[in-house]
Amino acid sequence: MIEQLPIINLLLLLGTALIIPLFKKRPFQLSLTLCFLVLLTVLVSSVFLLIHVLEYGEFYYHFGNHENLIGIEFLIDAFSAFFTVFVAALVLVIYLYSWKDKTEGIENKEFGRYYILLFILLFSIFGILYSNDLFNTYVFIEILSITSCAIISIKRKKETYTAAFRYVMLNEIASMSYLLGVALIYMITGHLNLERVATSLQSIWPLYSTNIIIAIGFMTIGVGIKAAIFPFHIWLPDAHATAPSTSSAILSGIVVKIYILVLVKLLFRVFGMEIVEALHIKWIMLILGSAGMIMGSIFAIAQKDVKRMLGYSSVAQIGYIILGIGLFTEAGLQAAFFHIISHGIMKAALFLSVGVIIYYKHVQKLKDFEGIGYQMPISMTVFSFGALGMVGIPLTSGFISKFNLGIAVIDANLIFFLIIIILSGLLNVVYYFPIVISAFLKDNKEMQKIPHIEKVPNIMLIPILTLGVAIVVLGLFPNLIMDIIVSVVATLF
Amino acid sequence: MDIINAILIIILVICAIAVERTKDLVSAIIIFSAYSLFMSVVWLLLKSPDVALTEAAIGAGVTSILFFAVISKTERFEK
Amino acid sequence: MIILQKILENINYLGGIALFLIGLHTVVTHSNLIKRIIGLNIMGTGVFLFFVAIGNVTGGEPPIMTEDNIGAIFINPLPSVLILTGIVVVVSMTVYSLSLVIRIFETYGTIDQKELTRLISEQNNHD
Amino acid sequence: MKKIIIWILFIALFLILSIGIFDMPTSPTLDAPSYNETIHYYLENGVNETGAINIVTAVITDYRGFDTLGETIVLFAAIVAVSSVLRIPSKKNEEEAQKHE
Amino acid sequence: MNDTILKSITRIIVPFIQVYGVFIILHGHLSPGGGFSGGALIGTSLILFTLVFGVKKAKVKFSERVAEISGSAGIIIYVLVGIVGLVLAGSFLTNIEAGFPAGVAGTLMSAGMIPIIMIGIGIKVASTMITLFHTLVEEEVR
Repeated sequence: MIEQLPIINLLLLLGTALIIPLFKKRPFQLSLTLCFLVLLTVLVSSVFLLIHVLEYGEFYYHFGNHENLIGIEFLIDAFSAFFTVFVAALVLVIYLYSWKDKTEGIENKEFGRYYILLFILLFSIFGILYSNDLFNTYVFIEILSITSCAIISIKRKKETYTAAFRYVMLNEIASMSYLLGVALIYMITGHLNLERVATSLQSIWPLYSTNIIIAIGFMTIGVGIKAAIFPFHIWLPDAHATAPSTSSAILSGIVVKIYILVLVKLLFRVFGMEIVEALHIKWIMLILGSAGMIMGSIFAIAQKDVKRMLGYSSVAQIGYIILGIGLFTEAGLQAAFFHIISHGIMKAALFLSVGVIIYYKHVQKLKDFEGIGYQMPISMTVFSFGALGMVGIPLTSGFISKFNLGIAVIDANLIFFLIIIILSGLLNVVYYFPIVISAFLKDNKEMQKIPHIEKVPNIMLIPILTLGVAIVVLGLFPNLIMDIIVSVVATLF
Repeated sequence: MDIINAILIIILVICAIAVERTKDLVSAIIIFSAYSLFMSVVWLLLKSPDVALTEAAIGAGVTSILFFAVISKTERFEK
Repeated sequence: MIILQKILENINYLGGIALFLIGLHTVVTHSNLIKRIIGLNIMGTGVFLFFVAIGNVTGGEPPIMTEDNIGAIFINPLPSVLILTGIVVVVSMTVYSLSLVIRIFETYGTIDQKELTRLISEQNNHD
Repeated sequence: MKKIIIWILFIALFLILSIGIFDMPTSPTLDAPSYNETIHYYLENGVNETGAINIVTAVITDYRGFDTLGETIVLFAAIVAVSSVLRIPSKKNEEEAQKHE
Repeated sequence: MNDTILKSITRIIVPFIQVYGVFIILHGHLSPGGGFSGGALIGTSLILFTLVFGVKKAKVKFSERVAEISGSAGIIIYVLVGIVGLVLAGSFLTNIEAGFPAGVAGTLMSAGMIPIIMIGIGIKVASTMITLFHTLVEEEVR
């Protein structure tokens, strides 16, 4: 029975997406409850899977009882099980927020479609994480890219269309180059299964090295565009800034991370350390990561719009993750994975609290944030926690990930990058602190007269508070997930 | 056989460049539709009739109709 | 002469790469949005041509096992399978981007990227 | 100027890729690396295992059936995405719907 | 368009295209073709009908509700067939092992679940093509 859980998860998500259209004439509340129950079930079963995998080790799922030579295979190990739990939990929280969130341009009638897209998106993410097949991953990546574009353009505003269009174009270029890479790999190995490709790449690496280099180039550039690694980040700020807040949280917290995980899978499971070292991918990633950290922060300082600023901040934080992966040590990978989790939570908290503010105040410019802490204390507090976490103040989860990253860098004898981490942290201070300070500490008498207008429904506040608490809890007790991450990383080496 | 294949590939490349050069979008799409048909012939030569059939139905048929539908709603000429 | 023969041997791969690059060039340099979408389609077919060419075998037959061709050489069916999936995926992406083009034309009155950028920056300055 | 640079870039890319291609096992024969045991398995056992004499169909729907399911879902997602962009519930319909409620 | 010749020819030709599409779908496991190409052919025939007779009349023949239901039905058929395999043979999308009748290879009624899945794909592709075309064409400027 437990072997069937992954496919049952996928079918539950898919089935919900197919059923939602039938609820058109029925009471809306019913379908919302159904969606909630499905998400909860999926979360519980992924947790169950994670426990099972940690206890008894990885297992494979073969479609149609065909072995991996001829058929498609799922690999459920600590890596995929852990990240599915993370994705399911974060989506559940964001979903709760969007329950009452009839905000920001998503029209009432669109909500059915929004949830269909959300569930297909989750379906594809689960598929990408479980899948152990290059072409199957491509199919899921395509589903993910079309749905992630659609949850941007569902907001009927002028700017969304151009942002979504640019995102579609880059997505499709990226998918095509990934597919060309798969073609080149298939040409010389004759396999699509990750493990079989890896073993045969090891043996033919000296024979067809040019070919393999070109294939790796195409595949990593394809995934890199989607993951918004530094020079390819041009789509990200527009897309994140114009999307509805819930979509921004999903895009920034989850979708981008999934592509990074695909990159990790490719680098560690397919190409293997020998090829990676021969091609100096380590240095490319380290340089791109640190460039992203610095440039993303510098761009963020110049922004006037708060969501656009958060988008550029994402670019910088992705730089941290890439830097951690680029070290190719266990410590670096642990730090990177921890940062994936903590950045996901923090960015979701930031975008959702900004969403509340935008909903009630209809302001999106940074200068309008003065004194908002008096009017909307709860959401602004959560925002501050997120911001402090981004900067890396102790007691937040952001501190732990930066601390771990610093230690990993020192372990790898690359002190230069420690300087960049600190510099980037300082740059983060430059653009996050003024908002917090002007929101709370502005001694403005007019502001104190205005009673706080925060009449947010509880169902929206609970998710925000949960995320805020999660930031602090992870900052205080990082071992809650660090222990699991250690065993996750162990599966990759 | 190789020669036919080579000629077809050259025609395909010429078609692709012509699509890129044409300013009139309607003629660009007509050329693109012809390109799809040539492509399906190439795939027939490469012994993949399934793919050729699908490309002829979807690439040459449906896609170009959808393009025409959109062009009729927007602008016809590229600047 | 050897080079010519090599080119002739690899003509499908070269054509696939060339079409991929022509498509990429169209997407990157053109400012007309519909032209860009056509470029994407050309890119896609380039990759598909490359993929199908991998499966070809000289003197092979399509992998349909009737009684007439017992013992014949068959081509590799797997690339055809993958491409069948790929074609449909590209069509759906195309349609989605075309729908965005319609909306962009409605809101801005143009489908030229340069003018769009100008209009958007004007708007931002206006705010 | 910019155009020329881009053209040179693309031609250089093409040359690099073609050099790569000449290194590849390109000859379309039976000993190409991609024509391996997987394909032999499909060709030998496909008809017996699935009952379909068209091996491409057998692979599409049986051996790699999950890919095809994913691809139908792409179509489904495309419909939802396109109608979320284009289909605006016009005010008339909305009023009528409210009347019904 | 108000051309009588065009209309009558379309009336004659559309059923033939559709029959051909159905033929291609049903013979997917015997000859080249299958769900994708056959579905696209049926979709194209409906598009032709729409082009000649206009969206309104086409919507009467193939309404939104029908499109929605048939679109979902395509996937649901597929998933249900998969679940049969899941229950009976312990793995998603199992064919003969799950007890689908294998039949005699080379005849129409053979190959277990493959024709059923092909029908599902055909329905899905056809309804998608026509829905997308209708949405692109009918949408009105605000």
